[in-house]
Amino acid sequence: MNDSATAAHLSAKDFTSDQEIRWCPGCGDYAIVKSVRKALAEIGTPTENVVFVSGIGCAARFPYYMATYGFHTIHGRAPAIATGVKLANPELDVWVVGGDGDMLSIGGNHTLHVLRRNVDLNILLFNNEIYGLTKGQYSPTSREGTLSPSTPMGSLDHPVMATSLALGAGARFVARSVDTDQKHMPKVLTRAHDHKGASFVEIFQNCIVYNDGAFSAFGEKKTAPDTQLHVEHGQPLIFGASGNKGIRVNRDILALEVVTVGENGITLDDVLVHDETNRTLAGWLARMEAPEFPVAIGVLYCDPTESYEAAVMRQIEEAKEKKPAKGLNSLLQSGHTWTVE
Amino acid sequence: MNDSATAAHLSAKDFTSDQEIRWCPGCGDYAIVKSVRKALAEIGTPTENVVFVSGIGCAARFPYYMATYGFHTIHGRAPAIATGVKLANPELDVWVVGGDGDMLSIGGNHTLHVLRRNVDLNILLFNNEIYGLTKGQYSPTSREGTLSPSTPMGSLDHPVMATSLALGAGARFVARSVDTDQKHMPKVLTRAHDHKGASFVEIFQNCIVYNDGAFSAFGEKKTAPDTQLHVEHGQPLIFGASGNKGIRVNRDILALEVVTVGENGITLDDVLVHDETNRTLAGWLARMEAPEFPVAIGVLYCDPTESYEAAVMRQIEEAKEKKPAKGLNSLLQSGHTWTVE
Amino acid sequence: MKSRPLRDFESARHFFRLSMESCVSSDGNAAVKLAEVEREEIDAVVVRFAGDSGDGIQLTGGRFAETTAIAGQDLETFPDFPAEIRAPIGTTYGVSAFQINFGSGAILTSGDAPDVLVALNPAALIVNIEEIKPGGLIIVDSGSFSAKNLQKAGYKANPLEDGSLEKYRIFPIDISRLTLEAVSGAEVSKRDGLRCKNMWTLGLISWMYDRGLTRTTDWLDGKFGKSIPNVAKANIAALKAGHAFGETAEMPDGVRGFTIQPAEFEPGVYCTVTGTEATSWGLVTGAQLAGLKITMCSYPITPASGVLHVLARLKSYDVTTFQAEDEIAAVCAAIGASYAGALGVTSSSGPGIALKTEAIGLAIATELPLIIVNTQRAGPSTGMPTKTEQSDLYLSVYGRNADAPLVVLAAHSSADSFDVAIEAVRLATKYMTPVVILSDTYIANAAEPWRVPDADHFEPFKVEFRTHSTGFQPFMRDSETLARPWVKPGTRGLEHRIGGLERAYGSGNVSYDGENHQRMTDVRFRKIERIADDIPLQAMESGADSGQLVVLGWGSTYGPISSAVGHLRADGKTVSHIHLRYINPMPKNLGELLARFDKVLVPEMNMGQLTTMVRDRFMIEAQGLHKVTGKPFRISEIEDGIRASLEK
Amino acid sequence: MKSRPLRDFESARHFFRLSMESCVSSDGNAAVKLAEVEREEIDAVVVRFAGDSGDGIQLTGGRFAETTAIAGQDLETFPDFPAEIRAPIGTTYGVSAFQINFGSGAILTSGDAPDVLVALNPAALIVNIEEIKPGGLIIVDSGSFSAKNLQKAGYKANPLEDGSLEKYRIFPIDISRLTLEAVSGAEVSKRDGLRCKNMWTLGLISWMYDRGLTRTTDWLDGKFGKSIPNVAKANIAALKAGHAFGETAEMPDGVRGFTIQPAEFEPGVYCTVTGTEATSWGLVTGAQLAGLKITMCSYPITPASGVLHVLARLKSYDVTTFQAEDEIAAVCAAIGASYAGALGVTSSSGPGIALKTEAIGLAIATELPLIIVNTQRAGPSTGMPTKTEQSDLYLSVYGRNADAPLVVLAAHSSADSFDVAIEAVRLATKYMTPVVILSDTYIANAAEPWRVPDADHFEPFKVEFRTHSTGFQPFMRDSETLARPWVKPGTRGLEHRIGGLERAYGSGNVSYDGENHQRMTDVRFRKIERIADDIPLQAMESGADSGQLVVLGWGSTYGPISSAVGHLRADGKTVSHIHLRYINPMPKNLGELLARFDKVLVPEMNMGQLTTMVRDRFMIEAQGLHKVTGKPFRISEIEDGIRASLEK
Ligand SMILES: Cc1ncc(C[n+]2csc(CCOP(=O)(O)OP(=O)(O)O)c2C)c(N)n1
Ligand SMILES: Cc1ncc(C[n+]2csc(CCOP(=O)(O)OP(=O)(O)O)c2C)c(N)n1
Ligand code: SF4
Ligand code: SF4
Ligand SMILES: [Mg+2]
Ligand SMILES: [Mg+2]
Repeated sequence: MNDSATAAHLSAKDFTSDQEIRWCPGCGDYAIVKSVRKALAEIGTPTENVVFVSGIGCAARFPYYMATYGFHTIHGRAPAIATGVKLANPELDVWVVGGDGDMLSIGGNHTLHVLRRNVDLNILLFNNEIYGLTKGQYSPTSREGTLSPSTPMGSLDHPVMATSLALGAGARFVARSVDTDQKHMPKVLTRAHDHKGASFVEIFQNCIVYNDGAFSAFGEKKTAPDTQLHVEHGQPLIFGASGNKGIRVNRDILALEVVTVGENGITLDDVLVHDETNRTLAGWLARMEAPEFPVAIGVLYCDPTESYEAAVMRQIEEAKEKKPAKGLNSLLQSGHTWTVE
Repeated sequence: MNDSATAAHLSAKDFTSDQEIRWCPGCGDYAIVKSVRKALAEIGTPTENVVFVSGIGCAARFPYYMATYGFHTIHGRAPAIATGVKLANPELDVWVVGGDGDMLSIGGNHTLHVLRRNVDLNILLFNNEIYGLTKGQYSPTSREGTLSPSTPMGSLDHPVMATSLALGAGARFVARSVDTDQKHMPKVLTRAHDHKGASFVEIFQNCIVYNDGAFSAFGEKKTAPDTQLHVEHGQPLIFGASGNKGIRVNRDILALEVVTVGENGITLDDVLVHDETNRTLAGWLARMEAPEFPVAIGVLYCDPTESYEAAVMRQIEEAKEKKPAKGLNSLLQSGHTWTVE
Repeated sequence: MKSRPLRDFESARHFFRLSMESCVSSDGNAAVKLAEVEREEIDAVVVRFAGDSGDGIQLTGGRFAETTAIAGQDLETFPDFPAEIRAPIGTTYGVSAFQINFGSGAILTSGDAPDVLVALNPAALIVNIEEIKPGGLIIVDSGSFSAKNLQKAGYKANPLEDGSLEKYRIFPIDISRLTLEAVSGAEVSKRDGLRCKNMWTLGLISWMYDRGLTRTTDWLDGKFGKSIPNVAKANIAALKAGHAFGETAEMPDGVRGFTIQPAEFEPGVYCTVTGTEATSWGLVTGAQLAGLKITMCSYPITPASGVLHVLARLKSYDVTTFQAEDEIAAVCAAIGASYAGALGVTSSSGPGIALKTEAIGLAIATELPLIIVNTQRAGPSTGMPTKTEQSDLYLSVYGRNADAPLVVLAAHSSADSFDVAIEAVRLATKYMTPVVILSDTYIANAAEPWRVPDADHFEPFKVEFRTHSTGFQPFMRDSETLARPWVKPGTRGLEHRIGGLERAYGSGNVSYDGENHQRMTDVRFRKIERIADDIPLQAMESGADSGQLVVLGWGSTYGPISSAVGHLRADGKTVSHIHLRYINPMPKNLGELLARFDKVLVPEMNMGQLTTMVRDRFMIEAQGLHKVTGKPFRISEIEDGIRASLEK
Repeated sequence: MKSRPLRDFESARHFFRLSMESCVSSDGNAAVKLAEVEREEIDAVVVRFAGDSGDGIQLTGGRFAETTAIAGQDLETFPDFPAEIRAPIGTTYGVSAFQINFGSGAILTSGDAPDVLVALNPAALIVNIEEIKPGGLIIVDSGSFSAKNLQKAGYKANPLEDGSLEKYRIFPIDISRLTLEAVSGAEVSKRDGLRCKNMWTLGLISWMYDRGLTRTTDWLDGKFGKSIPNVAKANIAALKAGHAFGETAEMPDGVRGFTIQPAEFEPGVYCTVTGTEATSWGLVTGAQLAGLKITMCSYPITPASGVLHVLARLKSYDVTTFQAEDEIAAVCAAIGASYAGALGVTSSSGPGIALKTEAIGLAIATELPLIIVNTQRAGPSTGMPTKTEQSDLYLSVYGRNADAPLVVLAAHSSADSFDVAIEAVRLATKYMTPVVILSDTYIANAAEPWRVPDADHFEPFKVEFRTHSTGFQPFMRDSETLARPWVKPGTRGLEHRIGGLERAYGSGNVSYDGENHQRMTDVRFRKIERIADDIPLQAMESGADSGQLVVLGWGSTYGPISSAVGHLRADGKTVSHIHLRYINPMPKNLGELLARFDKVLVPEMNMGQLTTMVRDRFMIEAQGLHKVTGKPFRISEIEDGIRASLEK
């Protein structure tokens, strides 16, 4: 549906609706909407062929701010509704937006099955590790011990790791970005769009009101070089302000570890090269946590296969070829009929 | 609650209710109920302290056949209901039983969250890769291409791997068994019981009516030695009728491979030793599929931590210590009060 | 001519699962000759086949129904499966039954008490005997009355011997042995041989009711002839042996051959049809009349799964089916499909419909078309999944958070489901609203003859998607229908956002304005109310349009009510019958019509749900007649109810 | 003495979030002296504070309410939050408001049109002005009326200058500047200084209504004194400055200090309480009276989350709270808890309650106690999450698959929620049934004074778990209550299985028997119906028990209906008022009572849901008065409705 004539002329503004944004001043969502508009302008699908589907939550207000088609649905169900959109019209570019509560708590099952089925949706999880819209209760991604109105003595559940879960569910495209990173995010979004099948993108998003600084361990501009690892297919897993830290496999314990190139005889050759088609590596990267590790950002995993709705359409075409419909009368008379005269 | 006086006397019969079993003749569920009764007799928790909670499906009929407390609930919700049971009375031994539809399709979200929270439940997934009770539609574990009433041209979704998903969700105990293996299953069940926290056991179960032979690639007695890998903590991953096949890591592609000890210079030392606390290894084992690999049976992963309801109770005790309740009147007058005289 | 009213052929009716070319009935005629001498002519008869789930009872019944239909008689069937997939052999809960009522007059129910019971084992006898007409004929396979089977069925003594069945005419035949003898020529195992018992029985019953065998032998040949010829041979041998037994064996008193005249059907092409099939075909027809593709999203549940199964085979008719991970995902995907411009359809039964309610609210709020098929079963909760009930009326009409009106239609029979499905599509797309179709276990599974309509004569109601952008507002309404425009994403210049937060009248932008909410709530009500102007006025099903008592029914009580009212009217009672298809909104004249009667009696397979609605809406003191046993009303139960009401 | 009826103190009432020792009011007295000279005495007044969400309006209102309560006046508050968490500054949708009605007579609503509006910015003015009484006093922060803010609010011209506010008495004060001046001594940034505007305002209003400041200064000291002493200092300075302004500045015409006599309260300990708090405390009290622990399982949703938050802090009172992954898990965990012998409680609002319906059916089928708190909000679908409505009555009474009766109670005010919660626990445990408690956004958030009851006087209703095994059957019933026994797993010898498939009467074993299903369905109905014998007969709220017109209300319409009926009765109209707590089953005498009136008027914040029930059950032509604007009825709207009905 990429109409190149118009594509050349699309700008972020073309994707900006007339609705005033209603997020809190300083919310990380502002930066995300900006990146998404920018990415869409670059991707160039005409606005009428783009649909944003969301659940409920602060994040889920997203569609209102895009000058595309949009459906702000109910809490947790966006992946299911988007599946229906895609089944009815596989030509549309369908984006799903939701928060950690929306997509991993009430909507966990739909997220899981949409990934497993590999429906061609671009799924953006705005993870602020909190329920924003309902005023700050802890969420499935909140750290243990989170103080919130429903957990005044601290939360007790172990948080779910979104990308780890996605890999476990069988996702074929898993990526990460950070709200503050306006340069990086559009690239990841473009990759997500280009991947035919379910693309799962976790975006760390700061909720300034209820969970300010949740990602300060790695999300701050100045410490980012030392705390984030930008992964790129075929490139060594190198990070650090001086570019000399790397990730390698400790083969004894079958796990990753941080090394410093140039120390203890470590050379660049010891550093693991990113292979985004390797599930094991993706799993390891997904589970690297600050402060012990840098947080992996970028496309952790990408291993395409036929998307669900494409297979569905293929099967329908096959059916039509093998047993073409011969009109309603033929359908209605396809049983054991007899005639009364 | 293990009452050792009675424990010594418990037999499988003590766990057998007076209800006639209503599964199809030849159904794999018969063997499972037998193993469970046997395991419970060995575990020795008195019948009154054992509760079976199930959803809906053929598998979910299970509680009726156990002379313990039992709750046959609604489709997909057994993990949630069992969580409530355990929160209200952590002393009970709570077992959750369900089919692949029950626990991975409609109930997928509850399964995921109960594993993440690590509620001390023994979760038995009877995976027959089909919807039995509703007459044979494909399920989330059915192989691609499954012909069923709802997929007359073959199913198109990629199946979910139950143990892989459980690991992704953060499960701390993941095991596998096969319905036909009466020797092995009670051992796995006992381990599951002993693990404090959520124990997830996938049991391959043959549905003789709608999916007969689904596991024949590895589930048949005579070929089992060559097609199953019984894993045991601290033991090398060796299998095969002649006990000379092993599993090792291919460090180039970060994946497992099958080797033959004694061939090509391979010795026992090359074979990986099972470490049930290693998540990566568990993930690899979970994903080994026939015929390329043997199917891993036994405790794939076990890495205990405090269970959810234990933490909840601990927090309540803390609250009671810090701010003991001083009776209802004190509660009712705990706000800003004033007196009218 | 018959005294009972002719069936109303205006309502479309119809078929069977296996495909077969249309043909003129010829099969029955051959048999007529043989029996001419001594056959007794009867008007109608009710036969129930019963046996173990493994005995092939449903197949036997289905085959017999087909030959009956082709012999030109009217009929209605009632398959009654056990809840267990395959219960252990010989148990009472493993008994499967199939009842057929057929005759030369209009047949509207599957019959009250069977005249004939065929019981292939003791369990089948003990489970069914209570319902057989006193004096009825009981054919039993005496060969299955072993001590073990008797015990499994719960018999202390052999009922064939202890005189406990005195009320009935018992005809014990060692069907097991006779079948094994018959199949001895075919090379089959004993087990496979015994499996032909049902064919032997079918042969005997075919003889009794004057049917030829060709159609069934052809069918057996077609089905097994190539792949397992010995099985085909065995089955055919058994079938013929049963038939021959009828012709040659000495029959006990009162057992003889019967003839039944063909019923008077209007000319046309016919087939027999279940509610499941008719609903599915109606949806496809409706979608084609609307010019839409169907996206049908569902999750299996008894007894609703059938619609998913039938539609899954109709891919060539622009039908996409999607088995979702649960009912919520199913309804949501259907809503997404409607949003994208297809006809979103979802289906389930009570527990699954309950799960869909939140999402249905979204479809109401965003005013998208959506078809929800509810095949009702007995509840609450899991209840009795294979048993029928009409107890989801409240759920359909009232079961959502907040003020959330939608359209509710009820099918009154298997064949009627076809028309109702088309009407549901018409209303959903014209008024941009969810529509609930109420069916039930009985309708879903029962088969009846249907005159296949000519699709070329259907009035199309093509959907006009909005495409021009001038003055476009997503919640601006058509002044007549009050429907908002339907826009396909992909349409240039009409990009817009909708959602479940209250929307401003016109623009659809999020609005928390109080007056706007009042206005939107009002217009959502009026839109649905106004549909009353677009549906037929309520007609009388039978009887005068005023008088002493009217029976108001809905759904599958149609058969028993029609018959009961017919009988009582023949008896001189002044009773009328109204049958409601439009539950919400109700036809405009309904209140006025009901008010013309002294009494309104509402038989329902629930505790009084329509009764509530009628009392509320029309302030008419409607009285309920409730039955919740998982089984349809008997005609006699309705008759008794009417009589009691008349006498009060 | 006042002409309006004294508040009915029989219903328990009560408090606030922050803990504070009980004390006798002394605070107000200090101020009285200062104002003695020129204060005007008034009976009651309605004040609305409005400003940006960041302006601390809710805090201001809360503090003012507390001092009002302590000054001994009756009051009712209505906080009105924006839907957005923190909307951009100056926008109309970011306006937060807090209304308080207080006086020396009984105060039953938060007031119709405010007498006084305090608007801290142009947006607050434009959003609220329409509702202010003509001639009302408008105090505005003129310092915030910058061109930018005027534009954000949508003003073309400055309303303070263009004469558009002629109808009102405008009192512009540059509160921004005065506040900054006041805080100059405390070392705070300009931003933090401006944040004290609300305290300045509170000071002024405190002066107007004769309040001392000590309690608030103490509170500020306690809250910020240690951690951020400069902030405490600034706030206190602003507060005092506002107060001093009142005393010293020249006031425009008609602006002066007022005194209000304390209301007549029965002696006792009092606190103010919101519905959220009262509900939570009532549940804890009920559980303790029943001798049970609470397991409260919920999922956050506006406006229902509060109950979870309050209970999460009451762990010492044997309360376990569990934030589940969704509403279905929440209700299921609550059911599991009840099964295990605790009191299972769940709570939500419309969309979440809709999701719970399938599971509630399981609790009905297995006959387990369960409390479901539904804090209603405007719908359908997501609707207007922060706005009030009473539109889940249908959902509560009818919203489940199949015939599935349960108990429905409605709280009529914040304080009443306490009694209703206790009663819910009593009925749920005595009858082994789910009970729905209907509250709404208004009740949940509004605060009113409550005489704290003495818990020692409560009648306990201790649950007797079944422990002896002789003759035990899980579905054998108590002959009086028809309740089945409640057994705690862990009880030796009583091991048994229950489930959602239909259960045999007595044994509870799975049964597909038709007669059994009828019997069980009947008994489920009778059990609930019979509760009518165990609840009080319906009493008149006011007026004669027969006559021309009765207003039948339920839930939070209590305040406006009581007031409206009071006014009209004072006016000589013969109008009565009945307020329903028991929605299902209804009190036994209700039908008879209603029938004694010529007309029954049912005001509801929905499209007529109780109206439907009353018409159906009693064949009484009840007329609805509907309002769905997300806001409570005004007294005048009910008065108009009554008048119109009387004249018809
Ligand atoms: C069925 C239902 N349950 C609950 C809610 C209340 N609710 C709205 S948003 C939300 C969670 C918000 O958290 P998240 O999804 O992380 O989004 P965020 O606001 O943090 O962006 C909840 C619980 C609802 N609207 N509907
Ligand atoms: C809410 C709801 N949806 C659907 C059903 C129908 N249903 C019953 S069991 C089942 C699936 C059975 O499959 P599985 O869980 O794998 O169990 P099995 O029968 O194979 O043991 C379904 C869809 C139901 N009872 N309730
Ligand atoms: S509450 Fe948090 S997530 Fe929501 S808009 Fe405000 S800052 Fe953003
Ligand atoms: S249908 Fe399959 S799973 Fe169910 S009882 Fe029969 S064999 Fe077992
Ligand atoms: Mg969040
Ligand atoms: Mg299964």
